[in-house]
Formats: sequence, structure tokens, C-alpha cells
Amino acid sequence: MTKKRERLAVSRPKKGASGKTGGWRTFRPVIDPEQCNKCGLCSLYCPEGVISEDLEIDLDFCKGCGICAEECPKKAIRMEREER
Amino acid sequence: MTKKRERLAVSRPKKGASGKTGGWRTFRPVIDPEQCNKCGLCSLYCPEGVISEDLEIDLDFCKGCGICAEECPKKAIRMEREER
Amino acid sequence: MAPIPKEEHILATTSACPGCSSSLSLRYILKASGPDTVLVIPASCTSVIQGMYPHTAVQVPVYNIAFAAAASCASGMSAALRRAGRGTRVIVYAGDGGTVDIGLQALSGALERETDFLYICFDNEAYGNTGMQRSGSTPLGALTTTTPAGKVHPKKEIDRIVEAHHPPYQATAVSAFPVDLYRKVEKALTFRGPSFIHLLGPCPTGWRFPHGKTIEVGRMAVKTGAWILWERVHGVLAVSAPSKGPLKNPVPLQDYLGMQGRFRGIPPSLVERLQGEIDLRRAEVLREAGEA
Amino acid sequence: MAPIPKEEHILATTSACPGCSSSLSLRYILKASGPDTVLVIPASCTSVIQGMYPHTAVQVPVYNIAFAAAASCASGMSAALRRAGRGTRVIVYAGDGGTVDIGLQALSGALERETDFLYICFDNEAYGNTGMQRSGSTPLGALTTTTPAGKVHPKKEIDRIVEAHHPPYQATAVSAFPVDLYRKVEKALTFRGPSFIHLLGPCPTGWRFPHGKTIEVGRMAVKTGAWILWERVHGVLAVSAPSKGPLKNPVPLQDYLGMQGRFRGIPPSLVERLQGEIDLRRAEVLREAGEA
Amino acid sequence: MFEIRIHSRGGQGGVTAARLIALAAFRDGKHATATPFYGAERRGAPIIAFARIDEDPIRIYSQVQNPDLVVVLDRTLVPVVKVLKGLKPHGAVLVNSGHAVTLDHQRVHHVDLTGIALAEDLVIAGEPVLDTPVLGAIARLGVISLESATKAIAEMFQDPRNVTAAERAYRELVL
Amino acid sequence: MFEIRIHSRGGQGGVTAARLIALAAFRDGKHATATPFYGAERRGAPIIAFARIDEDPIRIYSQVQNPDLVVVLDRTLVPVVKVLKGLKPHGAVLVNSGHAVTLDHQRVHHVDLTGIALAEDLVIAGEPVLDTPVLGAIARLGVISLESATKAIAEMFQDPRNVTAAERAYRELVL
Amino acid sequence: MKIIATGNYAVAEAVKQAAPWVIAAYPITPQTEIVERIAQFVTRGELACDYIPVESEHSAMAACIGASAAGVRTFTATSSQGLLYMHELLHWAAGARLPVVMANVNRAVGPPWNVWADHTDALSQRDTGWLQVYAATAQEAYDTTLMAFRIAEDERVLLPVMVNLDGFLLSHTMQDLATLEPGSFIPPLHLPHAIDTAHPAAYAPLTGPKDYYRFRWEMERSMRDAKRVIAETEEDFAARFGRRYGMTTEYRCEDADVLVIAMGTLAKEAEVAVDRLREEGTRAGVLRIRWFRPFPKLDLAGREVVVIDRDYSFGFGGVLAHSLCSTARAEPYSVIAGLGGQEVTHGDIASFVRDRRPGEEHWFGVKADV
Amino acid sequence: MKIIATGNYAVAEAVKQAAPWVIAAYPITPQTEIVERIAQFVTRGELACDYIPVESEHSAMAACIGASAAGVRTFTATSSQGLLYMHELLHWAAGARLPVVMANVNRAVGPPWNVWADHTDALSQRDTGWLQVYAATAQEAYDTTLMAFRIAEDERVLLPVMVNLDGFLLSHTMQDLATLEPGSFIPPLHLPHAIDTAHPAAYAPLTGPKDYYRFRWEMERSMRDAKRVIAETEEDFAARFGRRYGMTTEYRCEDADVLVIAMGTLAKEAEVAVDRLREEGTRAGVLRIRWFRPFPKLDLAGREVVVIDRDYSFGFGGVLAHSLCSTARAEPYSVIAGLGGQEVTHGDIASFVRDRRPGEEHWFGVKADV
Ligand SMILES: Cc1ncc(C[n+]2csc(CCOP(=O)(O)OP(=O)(O)O)c2C)c(N)n1
Ligand SMILES: Cc1ncc(C[n+]2csc(CCOP(=O)(O)OP(=O)(O)O)c2C)c(N)n1
Ligand code: SF4
Ligand code: SF4
Ligand code: SF4
Ligand code: SF4
Ligand code: SF4
Ligand code: SF4
Ligand SMILES: [Mg+2]
Ligand SMILES: [Mg+2]
Repeated sequence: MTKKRERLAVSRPKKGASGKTGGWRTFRPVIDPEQCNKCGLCSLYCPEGVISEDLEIDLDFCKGCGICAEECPKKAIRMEREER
Repeated sequence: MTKKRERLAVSRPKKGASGKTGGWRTFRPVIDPEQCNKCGLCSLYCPEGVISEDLEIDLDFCKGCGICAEECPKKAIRMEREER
Repeated sequence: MAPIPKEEHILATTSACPGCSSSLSLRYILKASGPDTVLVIPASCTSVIQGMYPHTAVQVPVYNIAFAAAASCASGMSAALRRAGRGTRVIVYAGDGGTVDIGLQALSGALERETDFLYICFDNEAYGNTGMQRSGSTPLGALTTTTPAGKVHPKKEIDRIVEAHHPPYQATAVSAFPVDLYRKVEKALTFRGPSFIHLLGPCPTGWRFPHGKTIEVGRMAVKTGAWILWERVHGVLAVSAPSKGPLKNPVPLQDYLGMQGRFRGIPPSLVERLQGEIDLRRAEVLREAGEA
Repeated sequence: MAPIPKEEHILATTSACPGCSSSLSLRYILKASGPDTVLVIPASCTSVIQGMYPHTAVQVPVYNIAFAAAASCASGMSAALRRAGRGTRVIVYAGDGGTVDIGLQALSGALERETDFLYICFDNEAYGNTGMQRSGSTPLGALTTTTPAGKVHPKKEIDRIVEAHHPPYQATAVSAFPVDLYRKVEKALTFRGPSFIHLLGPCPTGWRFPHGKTIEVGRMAVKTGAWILWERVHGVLAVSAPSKGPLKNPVPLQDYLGMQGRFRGIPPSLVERLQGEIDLRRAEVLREAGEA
Repeated sequence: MFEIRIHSRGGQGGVTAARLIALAAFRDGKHATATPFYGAERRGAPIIAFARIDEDPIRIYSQVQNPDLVVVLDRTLVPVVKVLKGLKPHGAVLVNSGHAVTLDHQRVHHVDLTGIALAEDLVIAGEPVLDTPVLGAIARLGVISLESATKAIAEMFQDPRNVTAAERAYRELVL
Repeated sequence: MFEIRIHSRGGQGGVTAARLIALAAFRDGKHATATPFYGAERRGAPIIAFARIDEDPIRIYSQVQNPDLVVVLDRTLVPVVKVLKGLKPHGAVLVNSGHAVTLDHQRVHHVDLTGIALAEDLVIAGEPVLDTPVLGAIARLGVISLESATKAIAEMFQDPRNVTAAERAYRELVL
Repeated sequence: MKIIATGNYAVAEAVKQAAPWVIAAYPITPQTEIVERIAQFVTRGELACDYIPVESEHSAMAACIGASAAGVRTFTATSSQGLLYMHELLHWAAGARLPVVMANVNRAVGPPWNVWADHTDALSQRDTGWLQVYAATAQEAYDTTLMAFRIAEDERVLLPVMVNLDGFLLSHTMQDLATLEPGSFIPPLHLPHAIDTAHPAAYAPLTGPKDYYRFRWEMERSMRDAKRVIAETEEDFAARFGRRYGMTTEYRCEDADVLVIAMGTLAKEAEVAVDRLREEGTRAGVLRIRWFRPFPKLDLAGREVVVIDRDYSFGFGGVLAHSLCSTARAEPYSVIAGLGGQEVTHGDIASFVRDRRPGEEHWFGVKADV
Repeated sequence: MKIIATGNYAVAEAVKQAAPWVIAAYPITPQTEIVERIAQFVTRGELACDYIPVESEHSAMAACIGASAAGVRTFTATSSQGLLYMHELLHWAAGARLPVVMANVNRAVGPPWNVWADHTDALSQRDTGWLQVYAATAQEAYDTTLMAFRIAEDERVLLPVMVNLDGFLLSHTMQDLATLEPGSFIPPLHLPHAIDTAHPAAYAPLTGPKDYYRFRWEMERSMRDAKRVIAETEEDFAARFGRRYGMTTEYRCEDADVLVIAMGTLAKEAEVAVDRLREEGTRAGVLRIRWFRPFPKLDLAGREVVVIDRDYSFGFGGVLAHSLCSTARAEPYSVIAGLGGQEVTHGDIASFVRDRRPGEEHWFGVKADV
């Protein structure tokens, strides 16, 4: 079977289309479940949408921007230096 | 002496640049000095500026639009059919 | 006020249609600006009525330029003249199409960067030069060759658009009041930076009225309030004399529409809508001018 | 009010800078419009952040188009879809440069002819994609790569320009209030004809603030009144909830400017001028909303 | 091939006249073309239009050099434009004029088309319409049939006064 | 010709680093070029830049095929990009890392440029600046003189911490 | 139906037959009648389509792009400055592989202003990836416009087509015209890459050096395939309606020693010149180039060639003459004539042939000593 | 002064030397650094000029036209889509006979988006009446920009000049640069037809068929004269500053049997290929075309030719290859390579030469069976 002729440049949706953007963080967010009140604001504001409803952070794609930490009303998120 | 080289199209100002536009009137304005009060409105409104201060009409360039006649407060201008 | 100069800067005569209000307006504009003026002209009736190569009726430099480029061309020209130490007035004289449609972006840019020039939009409410197709400035309901059943969109409000750029001087005018036009051009040119005059230009050919009626049609636009004469200096609006009366006691719009073939057959409902809009506008202007 | 859908239409993740407010905004815009949406994207950061061939992070069709052509492309697309009987939402998502500068003419035309679409201007107040040159939407005083001493012209008032076209729905938004943004997109899409949302988009890269501060900077824009959230439905203005308090009791503008590197070194006189303009605007909005 | 050159001013209908001639000739069963030569559509400027009639398809697009018939819709053009240029020795001239016109040519005919238009109230924006009446005069010269001429007019214009005017010009042409 | 390839992410200064190398080499009296290969200027995307140093004018614009030195400003690129591709057998690798990095190559050096930048507070929009510190490490490898390196940095940046950072990297490079 | 129509009306009639769903156009002399006619058709309900009254030609083409991308048939018309103002989007429409059909009424480009026939407007768009064809009669303008839709929309092509007609000379000349009821001549448009929210994709994304050239090659490949599609379409058209055109049309070429090569109305006028030259004993013929993109492969071996260019590429030469030089190894007598509507008669053309100087270039009307 | 600079910085430095009074430009990758540098110069007072921050490239060129018409020196810079968006006004600036100088950073045209080197942007403007020159090093970009002002403003020319540099490859590559104190190298601008309210005139008025072609001929005449002016200017430049370029530059051509012909950085890279080919025993040389408009007259008799086009005219072929075919009767091996920044190394170029098939066209990277 031959590949379908690609007449023009068309991109298809794909998770990780821009690579594992999480790879180049300088800092990573770490949620302290003790302090967290599950308000969900971190998830609301995360530009990348990588904080799930149950507050799992997808570190493959988290860019380490720190918005979640800044916006957490309980200061429950710490930005930790990535050790590489 | 050779003509100066004309590098680009440039028009020079000239009276009658568009020809004797008066030539193709259907009607010509005729001022009746009896009725005229010299208010100058005809001259003010003439789009072609062909009614002089002393109310002479330059028939070479009057286009016979009839504005002067319409606007004359004394109805002192008659539009006469051009006989050709 | 100084009297209007006798000197004409349009030589008899343009090749405009008989009764053309543009021909008339240009006379007074150039009287006001004088010989140290450059006219920048985008594609429009004016491209043609100035005369064909090798002669022109216009006695100041005329810089003809592509349709969309008048304001930006003038920006460059004004900058160059100022840097060369010259006070030459740069006046764009563009059609409504060249202003509210294809020339809008360049106009907006020139206003934003505070170009030192006067921009006059000669508004005959259609693309005159190509034979009267609709423009953004064509009023609702008007017949044009591309709106054979009447235009379905309202006239674009270029004055509001320009106002949003806060030029120091802005005004409306109509050829039927040439002295008012003259004074406004004179005044506009006293400001440093951009000024804008929106000039209603009754067009016998396109609006389908007898060419002797050019003044009367323009006057009726003012009497009905379809066209309001005002000026706005540093944001402060003042109603001009000819519009003062009509703003309070306008005659019915139909008196204006009825004179023109382009509104033939316009349904009464549309006339009502137009009248309603005019009434609103009148009220707005009165309020803003503090005369309501 | 229905809750905001959980479903994401942006797949993790765009190639935007960390902390980019555009990335955030797109999430909520697409949540509101749903999968039956086409995004029309002129040259801008969004051309890049969607991802490079052959993959994209965006899960609805994205039609990339030349810089000046977004609104007109959308006009044709919307007309075609409607004629084909499809209700697909056509959303232009353009930058400020693509809206107030090079795309203004097309936008004006599309508004005038009542294109059935939603136009969102993502305003990061400069040409982000090419590295932060000034745009017409850059505020007075801001440093950009082409205004290394601060911009000398004020921000172009695109909202007033759009308002002059009387779209049925018009609003402002900012990424810091994603729920407000979501509701506005949702509402805009209920109107037939054009709607316009002017979305302030704090840009850590261009505005020079730490990328964790994106929300705070946006919130501070609202708190100071530098950015007022409102919507205008058929001409009637209503102030949105987050701006109600700040309109009456704003914090000083300096609190907003001071957070951003692009205003470093801005002279106090300019801050005063900007503060004065904001106070005026606030008063205007309050008056128009009948809350003064 | 029968070739016609029409001299007029913008707004007088010279171009439409040429088109009407071509249409009428076509209705007569011939091949025909009508070509305007004009520029920007401003009223008043001198305009030339051409019509060609032949039994075979016409391949010439350039201007008529040696007309068989010259039509002058505007008498004032006579001193301005060389209306007789290239006219065939036995060619005819048709001038819109209320009285005889002296031209350096044998076959000169006249008819007061302006008068006819004004009398029939065929006026647009203050200018008399000449394109339909002239068709009658040309039919009278035998170039096209009167029947096809009126048919052509009726196809292009709704107002019946156009046909009336053409018929009147047919009758009033001074040969 | 000595050829260098630099791997980095948009925003980390790989392109500027290449330019600084070229400038320093030029100040050393050599011919040098620095070429970025990048696209749209978005932060985070992998970027390559090249520098070439030679006694003669350089005519090659294409990418470096067989580098003498590979610089990796972002360790996370190692699994994503083939950083060793084409590296000359005796070529060197310099990685920004606080600890030794295992690569399938002999001469691998590391230095914690990020740590140095953070320590010197060289941070723009939240991201540590690596372009100036790396120059010190490269000088240490003998590619350019430290003197020219600091001169080049001083020509392009006003903030003296850039020079300090470079000098620190010079010292801290783990050979 | 047999009617009499100008070139402009003929195009408008063809568009009515093709029934695009979206038309976006902006007026410009001498194209206006096309736009006005279409507006009439739409108003009268004779053509069910969205006529978008855009604010510029750049937007006209953008609207066609947007509509075509949605999978519907589109049309626009322009001329000269309008075509130039679209330039960026001409490249775009082709690269986006959209079968937009456009009529371009050839007119000189400014400055100075000049509204008369000239091919420089269209020829200076020859690198944009559009197919270009030049018509010489109203009938041909009609037939070619119809064929243009079918060719553009063919899956092997999917590139836009520009149908050219000489300003005034053809656009405003009334001639006989037979209109058709073409029935199935143009099949419904099926655009394989039409936007479809059920299958989301990003069109024209940022594409790196490793991939970009491939899509350029795809365009060229389709241009090459287009030659076959043109031949098939013209063949089918001829079979059904009896009129045959081709990549080029020939007039008395079989035994000709000298060929006049030109495009548009000049080439038609040249037929009259050739008849006269033959009477004088010169075995001349006319080779009329119809399709300029893709450019036809010609065999001119053993013939003398007089090429008339109604265009010019400054600092180089006549575009048609050079195209022939480089593809058919001709050494033509290159005549530059008809610029800006310059009058060129069959008599003039005959004298070009009589006075031919192979390998030289001649500007008609220019005196050597100017 | 000896500095190190990218092609973009080199252009900005040259502009600073030439000191135009009005600059209007709009940013676009990869040209932005030129604009940003100039904005810096102006802000710091190093360049006394009005920098007009326009809202589009169409307006950038319009502003240059307006300023130039007033008789002052002007400059702009752009690339790709920006250049295309100016297209209408490129024609205008040339027809208005204005000596605007522009730097164009060659980049691919969309769609799809691609920001890397490609000559199609500039070459598709080759009919607009602009002189075009392609630089290959930062030094050359600098020197050529300076010369461009003098050539454009020469009374025998008075046409605009476009200086081209390859996107990223040259625009962003840092190299050695010697800047000059050129003193009188560029004389003050005297524009004979500058607007002057003491001598009113209407510029570019409606011009009929009887006159228009004459002004077109004047443009061509000046293009022809430009060859002499270019030669003189380059000669004077070489005499003063010791660097010599010419309409074309040659590398090891004297005894070459096979010539690689190309423009911009590819031709520089080809020198390395030629060195290698010579080592292998192939007598190769590089003929680099610098001035593309006016197009040079070349004598290629008796040599094989490999032409590399970083551009394409769809449905036709490589623009450079065809230009050489038609003017120099070459039968080149036409290689299409480097589109959209496609990587082409000296090794690749050497293999083009080794595998040459005269008369054929080859798309680098395209597999025959695709
Ligand atoms: C780019 C471009 N598009 C179209 C035209 C054709 N054109 C010339 S003038 C004109 C209409 C001008 O209308 P407006 O600006 O209202 O001026 P008016 O003629 O009514 O005075 C048009 C469509 C052109 N010259 N250039
Ligand atoms: C005609 C044209 N000119 C210039 C460009 C280069 N360009 C691409 S995006 C861009 C800036 C976009 O700025 P904005 O619209 O504000 O969007 P942002 O990148 O800030 O999101 C520019 C100048 C282009 N693509 N096309
Ligand atoms: S914002 Fe803080 S408190 Fe709220 S859910 Fe997130 S981590 Fe928990
Ligand atoms: S650091 Fe930024 S990207 Fe990562 S989870 Fe927090 S908000 Fe999201
Ligand atoms: S008829 Fe018209 S042109 Fe003649 S004088 Fe009266 S107003 Fe002037
Ligand atoms: S308007 Fe009438 S009354 Fe007044 S000056 Fe003229 S002719 Fe006399
Ligand atoms: S069309 Fe109207 S505006 Fe144009 S010249 Fe004629 S009357 Fe004047
Ligand atoms: S430059 Fe600003 S707007 Fe653009 S992607 Fe980066 S953060 Fe977002
Ligand atoms: Mg108008
Ligand atoms: Mg922006």
C-alpha cells in the first residue's frame, strides 16, 4: 500500500505535538497534599492544562512556569529546582 | 536643441487642460442683467469657476450644468438650448 | 474673518461631469490652502478629473498614488518635507472608497502616528470612478450597480472611526456650503498633526439627479439632518452654523431622498429606519455639543 | 449557568513560552465554542504555538492565513459554511498587530458586511511572534525593540473603532479571568453576525515579568483599571463583575506598570498621563453603564 | 465588411449605440462586433466607438481605419476631432444636428437626435440620450434593418420611448 | 577549521553563545562565523547554532557536519536530539550539568552553567541566562582565549555579572 | 442560446452556469461589468450564491480562499492594480491548493495611470502557482471560464486558474456568443482537503526546511499533470460542444516558414496579417499561446519566429519571447507592442513579419534616436 | 572599522552611513534585526532620520514613495510575505522613477509558513522594474547596500534597487565586517522630478495608449544604462576601498569546463565544492550572478553549466536556469535546491556537478517515485 499523496502541509492533532515540553523546565511544581484544599485554582489557571481534576500534574508537559504555585491560595505548591 | 528627456509622465497645469469642455453643453446660461442684483452667488457656486467677479461667463469652459441658474436668488439666469 | 481669496488654483477646467461637487469643492480647498500645497490623490474620480497627460487643470503639485496608499504616501511625504524644513501642506483628497474601504488601514496608521497632514474624504457615497458601485460609505437602501436592489448594510461611520484616533481637528462639510468648507480647511491647516474633513459630495451622475441640483441636494442633506455639519477641536464638538437650525427643526428625510434617483423605489419601512437613525444621530450631536 | 466543560481541545501542549496567557486563553475559548469550530489564524505567535508540521496541539481545524487576511478569509469561510447549511463556528484568533494594524481593513470590512463570526483579538500589545516590536496597540511609554526609548504614541483604541461598526456583541476580557472569558465566548456565539472580543494577553516574554506572574499581572491590569472588563450587547454596555470594584476603587496604575520590565524607566510624568487617561476612561465607562 | 465609427462624448451613449448596431446586425443574421474606445467613464470626454458587420466571423480588434460610415453624435466634436479621417470615398457621414452640416465630404446626412431625445423626454442626469434614436437613423441608411434595430432596442431597454425615438429618427433623417 | 555545534532551547541563549564565540575568535585575530539554525522565536523549542573558526575567510554556510566541539546547554536534549552526530573522534562535548554525564564518547566535560547563572542572578523572564557563562567554559577548552572571551562579553553586555559568570565557568569546568 | 455579448458578459454568463456558491470581488476598470452583471444575477435570483462585497482585492482573494477551503466553488474577477494588490494571496491560494477561478481583465499597471490592455499585470504573477490561460474571443472567454472550473477542481490539479482577457479590446467588444446548458460538464466540487470539524487539522502550519520543498514539488507535479487534464477537458468540451482550443491554437501553421506567436486578441488580429502576408507570398502562420501556465512544450524547429509581447520585464525582455527562447530554443524577432493599449493593427503585424530581424528586440513605436 | 556582524547588522550599518532622511519599515522574520537596529540608531541619535512605524509593508513602500517623491533619500527592508504585500507598490516606485533602496531578506513564501531562505520572494518581483542584486557575505551586503544608493540615485538610472540577502544563512550569520567612512562615496540626492510647489505638476496622471508605452520604454532604457552605472560605481568602489564585485563574480572560471551558476550564499558554498571537484580532477568554476536586474549578458560558449535555483516558477522551471537559457543559449543542468531553507552542502553541490545531465531538471531531495 502506498502512502496517501500529501498535496499540502496539514498537521494533525497529537498529544505532544510540540515535544515533551516538560523536559526543559528549570523548576518543577510539587503539590503538598497536606496544605492543599482541593480548590482547583491551580488547574484552572495552568496555561497548559496539565493539572488534572484530581490534581495530578503531567510532568511530561508542565513547563514549570510557576503560575500554579503563584496562584495557589494555600501556598501548597512549591517550585523545586530540576536536578539534571 | 533636443527636447528634455521625459522620464516619467508628468502633466503640467494649463488652462483648457481637459479641452474646451464648454463645447458640449446642451444648455447655456444667460444672465439677464435687468434682474441680476450682483449678489455673486452664481459665481460662488459655479463648480468650474467660470463666472468672473463681474459676472462674465467663460463659455469656452462652462459645462452648462445649470447650477448658477438654480441657485440665482433672483432667477436672473436662463438656461438656453445650444443651437448647433 | 479674512475674505475668501479670489485666486483660483484650478484652471478652467477639470474634466469632471457637469455639476460635479468635487470640482466645486477643490476650488475652495485650494483657495484655503494656497499654492504651497501638495495634493495626494488615490485612484478616484479625481484621478481623472484633474485632466489627462500631458495637461492638468490643477495648479499645485498632484501626487497620484495607488488606491490603498494615499495616507501612507502622505505620511512619508510629510515627514520628508518637514525634515527638509519645508512647511508645504500635504492634503490627501480621497474618495469614500479610498477612505472607508481600501484606504482605511493606511488612514488609521497615519492618524495613529500623528502624521502632519490634512485628510479630506470626498464622499460621493460610491465608487464613482468605476461607475458607481457600492462602497462602505453608500447609505442603506441606495441603488448602485452592485446593489441593484438597494444596499442592505448601513453606511460605515468613518467619523466615529477617525474620532477613535483623536486627531486634533476633525470636521464635516458639504460642497453646498463652500464658505464653511473653506473655513474648515483653513482651520484644519493651523493644527500640527493630522486633521480630517469628511466632505459630502453630491454626485449628479451617481445619485441620479439633474446636474443643476447639486447645491440644492447638498443643502437638503443638511436641512434634513442626513448630513450634520460640525467640527471637533481637540475632542470638543461644535455644531456649524448651517446645521444649527436643522438640528432642532429638520425637514423630513424623504425630501432629500426623493430628489435622487438612487433612492427610487426605496420601501417606506427603510425610509423610516433611516429617519430613525438620523433622529438618533441628531440627538447625539446635540447632547455632545451641549445643546440638548 | 452550566459548568465549564472538562473537555480540553488543546492537547498537551502548545509550544508557547512558559506562562503564556495565549495558551491559557485558547483552552477556555475552545471549551466555550466546542469541537464544531474552525480557528482562523493570521501570522502571530499562534501560528507557531499551535505546533510545527506535521503535528498540532489544537484539536479543531486551524486555518492559517496571511497576516492581513484573517477577517476576510473568515468572511468567505463563514459564507460558504452557512450556504452549505453548516453551523460550524468561525473564530478568528488574531494578534493585536493583525487586528489594529495590518488586519484592520479586513476586520472593518467583515464587520460592515455583517459576517457571521467571532473575532478575538489576543492583545499582547506588541508583535510577539517577531520578537516584540511596537504595534498600534502598544501602550504609550512601553519599551519594545523598535521603541527602545518607550513608545511615543498612545495605544490605538480598537474597541471604539469596532464599536463604530455596531456589532451585536462586543466585549473585553483578560486571561486572568478565564471564567469570564469562557462566558463571553459562549455568549458571543449566540449572536448571528459579527462579535468581537478584545482579550488582553499578558506576555511574560514581551512584557518582561517572571512567567509565574501571568495571572497576577492580568489581575492587576483589572485592579488598576488599566483594563476594564465589560460587554456591549446591541450597543448597551455592562461592566463585568471583576471590574465593578476596581472601577470605583482602583489601585494606582504604578502597581501594574512596576511589575513589568517593559515600563522600566518610564518617567513619572508619563505615568501621570497614563493614570489620567485611565481615570477618564473609567469615568466614561461608568457614565455609559449608568453607574456614575 | 462594413465598418462604422461613432464619435461622441462620454455620457451621450456612443458606446451603447455601437453595441445596439452590432446586436441589430446580429439579429439580421450577420456577424458583428462593437468596440468602444474610451477610458475612464467621465462625462464629456470625446469617445470613439466602432462597429463592424460581416458575413464571416470578425477577427479584427484594432480600430476601424477606413470606415464606411461615420456617426457624429456631438456636433461640437467636428472642430476638435478629425471625424472624416480615413472615411472611404463613398462612405457616409451621419451628424446629430438640426440643420445641414458642411463637411468636406459628399454624403453627409443629419438628424436632430438631441431634439428627438428631449421631445421624447429621454434624459438621464440632465443629458439627452442619443444611443437609441441614432439606431433609427442608421437603419434608414440601410446598414441594419429597422425591424432588427427596434428589436435590439427593445432587448436592451425597457422604456418604449426608446423605440419611438428610433422610429422618429428613421423618419426624420435628412438624406 | 574548528567547528562548533551548540544545542540549546529557545530562550537559553545558544545563538548568542555562538555569536560570542565568533566575536572572541575574531578578537583573537582569526576569521570566524556564527550561524543560528532556528525558526520562530518561541521559548523552549530545540535550537542549534554553529560557530566556525579559521585562519582563512569562511565560505561555508551549511550546517556543521563534523564538529570539533559540541556544546549542550540543556541536558534534557540529550535523549531527544542526537547530540553526538558527526562529532569528530577526538572532538569534545561540553554539557551544562552539575554532575558528570554519561555519553557514548570519550571527551565529555560538564559544568553547572544553570547553577552559575542562578547564583549570579542572571535571569531573564524567569529563565537563567547561559550564553555568557558558557563562553568561559569554552575558553577553558582552549578554543578561544579567556581574554578575548571576556572582551567579547563586555562588548555585547553591560552587566558585569556576565563576565563574572564566565570566569566562574572557566574555573568550574570539570575536564 | 445565441446572444451577443462582450467578453465581460461572456465571463459572467459562464460563471452563472458554473454556479459558484461564494463570489467575492472588487470593482476595477475594465472588469466592472463582470462584477455588476453577477450582482444582477444574484439580486434577480438567477444565481444562488453569496456575493461578498469586499473592501479590497486582497480581501476578495482571502474570502475566496476561506470559502474554497470550506469546500465550495468560488470565483472572483479583477484587473491590473487589483491583481497586483492580491499578489500575496495569489501565492497563498495556490500553495493552499484551492481551485479558485478568477477572470483577470488585462490592463496596464501604473504609474502612470492607464486602463487599457496590457499583459504585464498577469504575466508578473506567473510564479504564483496559478494556471494561466488567455482568451481571444468572447466565446472563448466563456468556454474557457467553464473549462477553468473543471480543470482547477480536478483532483490531479487542485490549483487555481486565472482566465485572462484583454481589457476593452475583448472585455468590452460585443461579439456573438453561444451559451450552453452544460449539464454535467462541471462535476460537483469535491475538495479532498476541505476543512472538516470531524477531522480536525491545521492547514499551512509552520513547516521546516526538511519538509517545505516537498509541497513545492507537489505543486509543480500537479502543474505537470494539469497538461493532461487540460487536454482531456478540452477534448471532452470539443466532443460535446464542437469548439476546440488546446494549449495553443494554430492558424495556417502547417506549411508556414515564419510564425507569429502572441497571446489574446493580438494573435487573432495576426490571422488577418497572415492572410495578407500569404497573398504577398510569405508563408506565415499564427501560433497563439493560450495556456501560459503550465507553459506548453513547443517544437519550432526550422521556422522563423516573430513573437509579440504585450508586456515587458525591465532589464530583461519580453516575457513570452524569453519563455519561448528558453523552452523551444527559438531565436525570435521579439516585438514589444500594444503596451497600455497601444494600437497595433494587422497591418502593423504584417510589417513586423516583413521587417523581422531574428535575435533582435524591437519596441513598436519607439524611435531609435529617442 | 573592523567589527563582526550579521548580514542584517551589516545592512543596518550601511544604512547608517548612507543616512536616508526617511525610513519606513515593518518587521518580519528574518529581517527584524535590520529594523530594530535602525530604530536603535535613531533613538540614540546616531542616525538623523524619520523612522516611520507603518502598519504594513504596503504602507512602508507607500511612505518611501511619498518621501522619495519629495526628493529625500529613503530606505526600507522586508522579506517574503512583506515583499509580496508590497507588490503593487513595487511596480509603483519603479514607474514613478524613485530611487528607493530596499533590503530584502530572502525567505520562502507561504503557505505553508516557512521562514527560511528561498529566492522565490524576490524573483517573483523581477518584472516590477526594480534593480535586483544578491549578496553573499556580510561585507558584500554592506558594500552593496552603499552602492545601491548611489546607483539608484544616478540620473541615468533613477530606479529603485533591491538588495537581497539569504534569510538566516546570511542575515543571521556573524562574520567579519569592515565598515567605512565613505565620505563622498554617495553624492547628495538630486531628484530632477521631485515635487516642487514652485513648479506644480501632476505626477502619474491618466496616460493614454499613445503615450504610455514611451514611459515604459524609458524604464527599460534606464535599466540598460544602469549596467554602465553599476560598472562605474563598482569600479570607483574598488578603487577606493579595494573590494571588487561586478555584475557577476567568478571563482576559478578561467579554465573551467563546467560552471556552477547560482546566487547568494549557495554560490559561496559552491566555491568549496569546486575546490573539491578540482582535487578530483574536474575543472569546475563558480559563476555567481550578483545583479539579476538588469540581467547580465554572459558568454557561456563551450562550457557545461549546472544552475542551482533556490526558487521555482510553477508550470515552467527554475527562474535563473531559464533566464540563462534564453539569454546565453545555455543548455544547463537545472537543479532546484534549497527551497525553504533546505540544507544544501558543498558536498551536495559537488554531486550535482558529478551527476549532471545537461538539459534536464532535478529537484534536490525529491525521489523520482514519490
Ligand atoms: C487596487 C485597486 N483596486 C481597484 C481600483 C479601481 N478603482 C479605481 S477608482 C475606484 C473607485 C473609487 O471610489 P472612491 O474612492 O469612492 O472615489 P470616487 O471615484 O467615488 O471619487 C476603483 C474601484 C484601483 N485603481 N486599484
Ligand atoms: C505581510 C506580513 N508582514 C509581516 C509578517 C511578519 N509577522 C508575522 S507575525 C508578526 C507579528 C504578529 O504580531 P501580533 O499580530 O500582535 O501577534 P502576536 O505575535 O503578538 O501574537 C509579524 C510582524 C508577515 N507574516 N506577513
Ligand atoms: S490551588 Fe493550591 S489549594 Fe487549590 S487545588 Fe491547587 S494546590 Fe490545592
Ligand atoms: S508550573 Fe505552569 S505548566 Fe506546570 S503545572 Fe504549574 S501552571 Fe501548569
Ligand atoms: S452652467 Fe454650470 S458651469 Fe456654466 S456657468 Fe453656470 S454653474 Fe458654471
Ligand atoms: S446669482 Fe443671480 S442675482 Fe446673483 S449675481 Fe448671479 S445672476 Fe446675479
Ligand atoms: S461621477 Fe460624480 S463625483 Fe465623479 S466626476 Fe462625475 S459627478 Fe463628480
Ligand atoms: S511571546 Fe508572549 S504571547 Fe507569544 S508565545 Fe511567548 S508568552 Fe505567549
Ligand atoms: Mg466615491
Ligand atoms: Mg501581539
